Amino acid sequence: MSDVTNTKAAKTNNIGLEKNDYKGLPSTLCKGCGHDSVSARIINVAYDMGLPPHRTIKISGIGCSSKSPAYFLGRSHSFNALHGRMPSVATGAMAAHRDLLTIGISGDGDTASIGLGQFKHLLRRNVPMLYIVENNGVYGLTKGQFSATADEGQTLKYAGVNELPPIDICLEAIVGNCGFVARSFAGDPRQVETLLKAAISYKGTAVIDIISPCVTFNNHLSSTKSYPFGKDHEIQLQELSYIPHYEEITIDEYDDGTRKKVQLHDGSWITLKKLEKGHDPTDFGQAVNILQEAQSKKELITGLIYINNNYKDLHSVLGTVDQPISSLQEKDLRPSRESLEDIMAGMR
Amino acid sequence: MSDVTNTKAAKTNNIGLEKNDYKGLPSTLCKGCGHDSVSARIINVAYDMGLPPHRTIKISGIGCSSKSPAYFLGRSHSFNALHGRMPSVATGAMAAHRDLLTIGISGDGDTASIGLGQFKHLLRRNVPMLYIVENNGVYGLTKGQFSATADEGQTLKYAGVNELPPIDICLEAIVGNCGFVARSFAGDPRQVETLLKAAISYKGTAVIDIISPCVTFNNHLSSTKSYPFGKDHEIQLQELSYIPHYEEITIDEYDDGTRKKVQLHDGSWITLKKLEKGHDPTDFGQAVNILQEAQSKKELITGLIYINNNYKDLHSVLGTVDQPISSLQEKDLRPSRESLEDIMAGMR
Amino acid sequence: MSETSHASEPQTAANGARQINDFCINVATANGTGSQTSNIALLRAMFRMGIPVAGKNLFPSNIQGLPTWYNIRLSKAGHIAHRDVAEILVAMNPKTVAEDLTKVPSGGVIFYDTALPVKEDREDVVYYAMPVKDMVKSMSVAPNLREYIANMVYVGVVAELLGIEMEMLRSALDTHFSGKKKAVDLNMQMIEMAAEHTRNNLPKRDPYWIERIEGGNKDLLLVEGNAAGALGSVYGGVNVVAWYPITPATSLADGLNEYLPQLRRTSEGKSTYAVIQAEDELAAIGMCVGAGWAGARSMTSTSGPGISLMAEFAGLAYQAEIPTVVWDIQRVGPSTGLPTRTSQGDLGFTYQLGHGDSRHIILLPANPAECFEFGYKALDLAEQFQTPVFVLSDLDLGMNLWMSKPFVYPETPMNRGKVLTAEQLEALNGNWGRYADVDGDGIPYRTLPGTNHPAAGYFTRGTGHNDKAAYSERPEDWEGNLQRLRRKFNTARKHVPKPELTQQDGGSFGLISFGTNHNAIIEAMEMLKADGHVCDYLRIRALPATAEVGEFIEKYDRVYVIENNFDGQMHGILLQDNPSHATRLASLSRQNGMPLSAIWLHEQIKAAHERFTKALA
Amino acid sequence: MSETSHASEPQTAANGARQINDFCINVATANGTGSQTSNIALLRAMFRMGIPVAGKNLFPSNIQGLPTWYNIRLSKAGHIAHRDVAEILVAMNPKTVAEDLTKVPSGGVIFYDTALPVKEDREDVVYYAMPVKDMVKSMSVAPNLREYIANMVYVGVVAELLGIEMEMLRSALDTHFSGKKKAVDLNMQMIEMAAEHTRNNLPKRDPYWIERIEGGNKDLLLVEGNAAGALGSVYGGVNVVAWYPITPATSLADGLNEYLPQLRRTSEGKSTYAVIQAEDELAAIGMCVGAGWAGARSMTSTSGPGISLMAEFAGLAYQAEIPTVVWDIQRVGPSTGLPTRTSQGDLGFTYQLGHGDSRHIILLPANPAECFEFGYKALDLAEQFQTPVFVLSDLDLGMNLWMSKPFVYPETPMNRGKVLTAEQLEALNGNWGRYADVDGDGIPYRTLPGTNHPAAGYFTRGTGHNDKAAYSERPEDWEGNLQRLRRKFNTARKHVPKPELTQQDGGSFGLISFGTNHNAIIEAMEMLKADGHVCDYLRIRALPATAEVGEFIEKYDRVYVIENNFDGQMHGILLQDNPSHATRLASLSRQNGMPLSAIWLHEQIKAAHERFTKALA
Ligand SMILES: Cc1ncc(C[n+]2csc(CCOP(=O)(O)OP(=O)(O)O)c2C)c(N)n1
Ligand SMILES: Cc1ncc(C[n+]2csc(CCOP(=O)(O)OP(=O)(O)O)c2C)c(N)n1
Ligand code: SF4
Ligand code: SF4
Ligand SMILES: [Mg+2]
Ligand SMILES: [Mg+2]
Repeated sequence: MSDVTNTKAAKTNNIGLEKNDYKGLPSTLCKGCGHDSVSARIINVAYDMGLPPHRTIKISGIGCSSKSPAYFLGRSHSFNALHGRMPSVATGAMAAHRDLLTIGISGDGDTASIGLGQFKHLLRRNVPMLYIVENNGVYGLTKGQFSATADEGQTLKYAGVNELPPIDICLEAIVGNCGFVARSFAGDPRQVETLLKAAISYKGTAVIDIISPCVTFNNHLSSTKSYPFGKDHEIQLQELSYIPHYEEITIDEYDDGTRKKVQLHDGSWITLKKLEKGHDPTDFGQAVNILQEAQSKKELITGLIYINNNYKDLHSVLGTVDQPISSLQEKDLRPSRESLEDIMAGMR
Repeated sequence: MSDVTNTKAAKTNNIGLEKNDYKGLPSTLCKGCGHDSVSARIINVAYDMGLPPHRTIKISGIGCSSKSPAYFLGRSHSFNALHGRMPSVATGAMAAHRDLLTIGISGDGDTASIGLGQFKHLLRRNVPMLYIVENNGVYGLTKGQFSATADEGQTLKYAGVNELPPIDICLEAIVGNCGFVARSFAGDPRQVETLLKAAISYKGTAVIDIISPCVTFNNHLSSTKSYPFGKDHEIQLQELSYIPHYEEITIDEYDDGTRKKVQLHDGSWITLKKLEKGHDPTDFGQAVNILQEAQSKKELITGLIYINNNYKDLHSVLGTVDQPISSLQEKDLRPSRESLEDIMAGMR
Repeated sequence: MSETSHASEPQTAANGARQINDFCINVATANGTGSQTSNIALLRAMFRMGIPVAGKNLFPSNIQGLPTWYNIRLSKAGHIAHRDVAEILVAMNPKTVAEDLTKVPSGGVIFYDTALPVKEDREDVVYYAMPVKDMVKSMSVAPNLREYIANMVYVGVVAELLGIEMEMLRSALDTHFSGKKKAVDLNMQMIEMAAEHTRNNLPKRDPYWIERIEGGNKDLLLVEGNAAGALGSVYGGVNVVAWYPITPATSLADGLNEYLPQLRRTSEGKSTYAVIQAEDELAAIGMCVGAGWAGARSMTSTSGPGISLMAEFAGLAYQAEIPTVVWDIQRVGPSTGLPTRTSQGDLGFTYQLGHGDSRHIILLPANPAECFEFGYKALDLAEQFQTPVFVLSDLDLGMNLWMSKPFVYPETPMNRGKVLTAEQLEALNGNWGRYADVDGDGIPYRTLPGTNHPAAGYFTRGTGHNDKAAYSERPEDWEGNLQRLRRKFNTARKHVPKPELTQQDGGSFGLISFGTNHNAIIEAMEMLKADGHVCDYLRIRALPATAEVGEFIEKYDRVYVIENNFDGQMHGILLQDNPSHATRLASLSRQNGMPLSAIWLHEQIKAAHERFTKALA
Repeated sequence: MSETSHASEPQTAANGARQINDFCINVATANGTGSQTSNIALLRAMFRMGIPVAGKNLFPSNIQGLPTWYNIRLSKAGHIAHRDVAEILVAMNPKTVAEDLTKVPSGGVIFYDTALPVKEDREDVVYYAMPVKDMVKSMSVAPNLREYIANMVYVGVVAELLGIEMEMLRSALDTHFSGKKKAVDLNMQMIEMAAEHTRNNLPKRDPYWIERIEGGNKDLLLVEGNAAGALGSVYGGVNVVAWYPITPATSLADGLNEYLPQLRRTSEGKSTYAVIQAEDELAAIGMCVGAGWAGARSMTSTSGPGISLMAEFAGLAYQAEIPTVVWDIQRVGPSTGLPTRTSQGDLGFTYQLGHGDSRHIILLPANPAECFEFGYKALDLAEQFQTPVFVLSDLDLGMNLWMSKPFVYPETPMNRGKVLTAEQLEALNGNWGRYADVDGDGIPYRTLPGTNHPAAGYFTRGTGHNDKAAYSERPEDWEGNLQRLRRKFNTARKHVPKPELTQQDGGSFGLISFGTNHNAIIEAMEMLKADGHVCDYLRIRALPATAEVGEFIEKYDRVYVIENNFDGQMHGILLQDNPSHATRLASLSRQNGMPLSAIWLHEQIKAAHERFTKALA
């Protein structure tokens, strides 16, 4: 079969593809959006691991995050489904075609608000796939309302103060019997890529909650920290008409067990804490407690928080044939004429 | 205002009502159904506490469990809503009328399958109400499919073996920031009534997960235990056409920290374990761990598992007036003519 | 069709003549008492005696203890429509007996349990008292089996007095209990004891008789629509099923769960299918859409509330052009409505399911053989047209046992639609547009995930797109796509199942209907003919309506559109299809949870048509 | 209406005459660059100069960087419909400039940023080059403000050359920035610098002029439909709002969040309302239904996908008779469709939202004043009829600034419907039936939770029920209830807002439409009249259609039903209402995401009507 031909011999990976073959369309997200960092990580990892594009599918919900599958792995089939419903579509696709590597991309609104039920039930079925939440605590695409993962007490420019407790996606995943639960920060390329590779190798649902700042709507009006735009001019746009361009935030390596404070575009800070070397990700209780503690300290634990290889995955529960169901043809799918006669005999 | 008049002076409670005033229509559930036990408990508690029927509302989803509000507190307003959607309806009703005591009745299918998202978001908003799940691990009304709380490995007559892990309603509630989480068994009148009274006094969402056996569909075909119907005759009805009548199961008191094995109608056993006296229900970590351990031992922890009085409830977040919003009339609801003129002036 | 038998009019015994194989039996019991086994045994025994029968179960939305009626119609003329009047009552339910008694027509027969408060005070009926309790007691059986076995008493009494063959009852029970001998024996013992008691104590005083018809019902099946639909889907190669329990659709999924393991496991015992019980209907259709997109033949089954919840996904599947099949076993709505009563009330809503301008292909089966047929055809059409296909059955068809023609093994190979393989892509040099109308029929080509060609991948979305599946907000692209989708829909007009025409000599007006109204209409046409009203009848089997429908309407000054819903939904659809013939179309619809009856139809059509002809004159 | 101005035909400057206040300006920028502030400042300044204006924002479904166009129409005749052709282009977006340039008609004007690749190679247009970057640089401003401020350059240049008053620009910015002086000054400084540069370097060479109209736009407002709808709801006493973000409905909720705290807090600062951002649309309408049941005036706002998700609750509210209000700010469907484009495509689906036989009251606003009016009327109607009421606005109306008549303070007291108090129950001795039709209008009485009377409580359900709200599966009860609901619907026919008639002398055929098509229709009628086609026009303001609609249809041989959707959904509804006049009704519908334009309508109606009259002859 023909492939993209190139005059200059570019660098290729173990299946003979170039990095370019894993890219997508140019992003239409805001400049500096964390989601674009995640796309870049996926491209790198897919290239490094030599994923065959035709064996990879991308499924997403609706939101800025859910748009991002358009910006990586352009050769792979992709399905931008409905808001909050990526899990069911992914489940159906996996049931139909067990050989595909499914990359699910969702947002915090998509997964923790409208999609919470489907998310939890996907985990319960342990559908083999990589489930990435590009978590920014807001609804980006609808312009800056709080999502269900927004911190209690957080202030947004248009939405005011959030008085509700956040839904912790990792905690929900662990309690929901997910066997691979990790958290990272979009601007930490090394950690994100490491986790992605581990997740892709996991047999079952692998959830990575990636903190992925929304540069446009995570502005703290009441913040005491410097306001990014025109503070000294006291200009406040009435509608969101002007969006400054930012650089993506990237952080340096930091050690296990240490904290790293990261300043976001609006001047506010978040604190990441990399899991201790000694953390035992196979310990359910420890994983839950560590998240709970971090939440009360307003820290974000990063790393592989929980792993469990004992959960049965969708395919073993279904007991399906080894080849993809969707590849079966009439001879396998339509029982014989005689079998119908037999069955009808019992109905007379 | 007139009241039911009686010739014989019957016993009345502190607001002058008889037990009868708290009853509902005769139940149309199967004889022996655990849900009827729960109704009886609610009637007792409402009578004992002297709840004014007109200040109490009942909201439910769809299912055998969700039908039960017809069988208690017949004088109170009741709303049998949609499958899985009791939480949103209750939230709206409470937003409208803050003075009402809301009793929400749901099933395990209703809450943990179709309704999981709404359930979790109701908890997040801490809508002040009593939320009872009459949990039988099956879909009763649709005749015996597994619900999401069914035990892994459980066998049902029509549905086969359940290969998926259960959703633990109490665990979900605790992780979901619910401040009152308890579990009991429908046939334990003392414990259920005690918990109901505590829950009614709680300011916020109080979840009680009541194990409430379905006498009709919790039949273990493959069970080694005696099969309730016609084992010696080897009769198996092809369709669910005959349903034997059972007595409701009631258990005796048992001590804190001890276990009690209860035989269900089909001969199978469940093990209840009452929380230790020393259990600290204010300890999040302990509450989670205790549930997790019990699950792995296939035990059901009963008692008040978690309590937290620090969560803000819906009304304080909303900052509404003290009287019920729904009682406000035109003078409070329609701003003045002048105010409209002012606003329009700004639009010219 | 017989012209002399007006089976819908109650038969009176006044003239003393024998009434053979042409009456109704109504069995009044309570839910959960096991009476279903008795009733179905009666029905099946009569069926095996060669008599045309129809059984209808009127059950409550409850598991145990509420009133249930089972209505058996015998019709030597072969009429199997619902009939409101039953000559014979078997009264077993104390809660309903008072009202049940009043419904027995003059000349009727009442079998009753002596435990019931029945005073034998009507002169115009025959009473048979059945001492159920005593008879049960006299059989040595475990106490917990007594109530269950009690229902066999009326089987024995009724069989003895009406003439149902014991051997046929045994064979019916044998089928029912899949050959489990002990169960069959136990029940037969009770039946025979009751028969014996009857022979000894209850002399026949009524004129109703059941007599074997040699060669009757030859080849016919006795089967539920849902089982037939499940089987048809299995032979249609369904391979991903996602569903959520709901009455009356659950038994379709049950059927799949029964037949798939039987018919579709490899020699190593692996499944060529996946069945997933979803957490709700939103997820069920989401899974079907995901599976259809990935190349599976997917389906779900549901009823009204599920259809409402599936609206958003239906729109996505329409817009992104993804095949899947949705069976709606209709029950009474709006809302939770009457979950155990029948309706055709989802038609209009489903036809345009989803916000915005969408239109769906709908198949409308009228009998089990057609459920089987549409089981595989729906899957073919879905893949052929890359769109969701809805099959609108109903509770009456889905959950009752019907006499049915044998199922016809699919005559044509599966139609997998326009799917490009890697080889084909290569031949095209990778130049293809996912939504391009290459063939002028509005149907584009698709590729499946897993296709090993660099140009195979495309981006599926519910948003606006151009021919190449690229996001587009351009007005031309949006409008062009809607127009192509309409072109595709009009192509479907030519490929969906054609209507079935019933023509009579000199038919002077028309009837249009669909689905289970069929039997009542056929019967009503006979009654109308007897009154001098000869009409023709077109049964629509699918939407969009094919050309034949418009042609039929054009032929008559007046066409009655008959439906089991309140709004006259098909009438509305036909109006939009045929505005220039609007004045010919009259709506005749009703919705009370019961199937339409021939008596009601006869009355209504007659009255309406007499008004119409009078107005013309 | 003026008869001489055909504002829809592009004005050419060929004759050298001054074109005053009668042309379009199209500003092409990218999303997120801040150009909205500039465009609205221009629009508002012209509005304050007394000139009839209309602004339309064509924005992408994206936050930053994609093409956006802002179209400003000036029309001395007061035409504010969308016009496809703009005489003046302000080109600021390098990505679209090539295509934008081709759309400028002969005689047009092109303002362009010199950073764009514009070759001044057309003879038939006037070019003005704007050295944006240089001008911005010459102003000492923080670098991060440069791009933002850049858009003020074209404001200054355009204002100077066309004659927009600086004082009006300042006042417009003052409004925009709520009086924040520093912001206003900064922007005005840039504008004035650009104006000065223009005076010095760019001599006027085009014929387009903007001139103050004294007394123009007196009393009129400049306001978005969504803000008006929010305000109307506030004055309608809405007290529970549950919503979920979705374009283009979000700004309605934003409006509520802005006005409620201002207008509806007690002196202690407590709220007489609750606004809840739900987790999705299913929950949003569930909360509204719960609140409506408990006696609140509840509402939600959404768009197509939300409507699909609300189907099941809509059916419940219909069947259980619970008041609530749903605003659907329509965008283009099916499916996610075009989230930032306008449509009237949800009409048919919403009218029968929910499985089974349901029918909903729908209000159809055409302008902001009507959004205000329907804001409170919807709440009244919902409580009066105890049913969900839908208000179908659209993106065009909801999200654009429109000139509007002032809002009329509600003339009548709130209608809280038939609610029984404890005292009234006492007077009735507690004898009441929740679903009994006491008054013959189909509207029953309800009680609210909290009513202190032993007979107040009742059981609300979506299942079948009798007059007393008791569960019932009886056919009579079900049918009777459907009939009463239909009676209620027909009562509503007399109480919903009546249509608005526009009649001309000698009108020989009819137009029927609704909503925002209004402006284009009015303009097209003028154009048609000039061609000798005089017609009358009825604008439907609500469904169910009132008697006036049928009467209007009866008057003409031909009535065109004009809609901004693909299927001709209103046409379908009118066919069902008026089958005997079906042949008079012709559908004229289109859906490409753009508002209908007068030019297109003129062409279509003219062609169709000429075909029709020819066929008649
Ligand atoms: C049913 C439905 N409701 C609402 C919307 C509107 N909507 C689009 S994206 C979005 C929120 C996205 O938030 P999130 O998932 O956090 O993604 P982000 O944009 O922040 O990456 C919403 C509410 C929709 N598309 N569909
Ligand atoms: C949208 C929708 N889907 C499906 C149903 C059918 N249904 C009715 S009750 C029920 C399950 C009830 O199970 P559960 O909540 O556990 O209650 P139980 O009967 O066991 O008490 C289902 C699926 C429905 N009413 N609505
Ligand atoms: S709005 Fe926020 S989430 Fe969306 S693209 Fe912009 S930065 Fe990213
Ligand atoms: S089916 Fe089960 S849950 Fe339902 S009423 Fe009977 S025993 Fe109770
Ligand atoms: Mg987000
Ligand atoms: Mg249950």
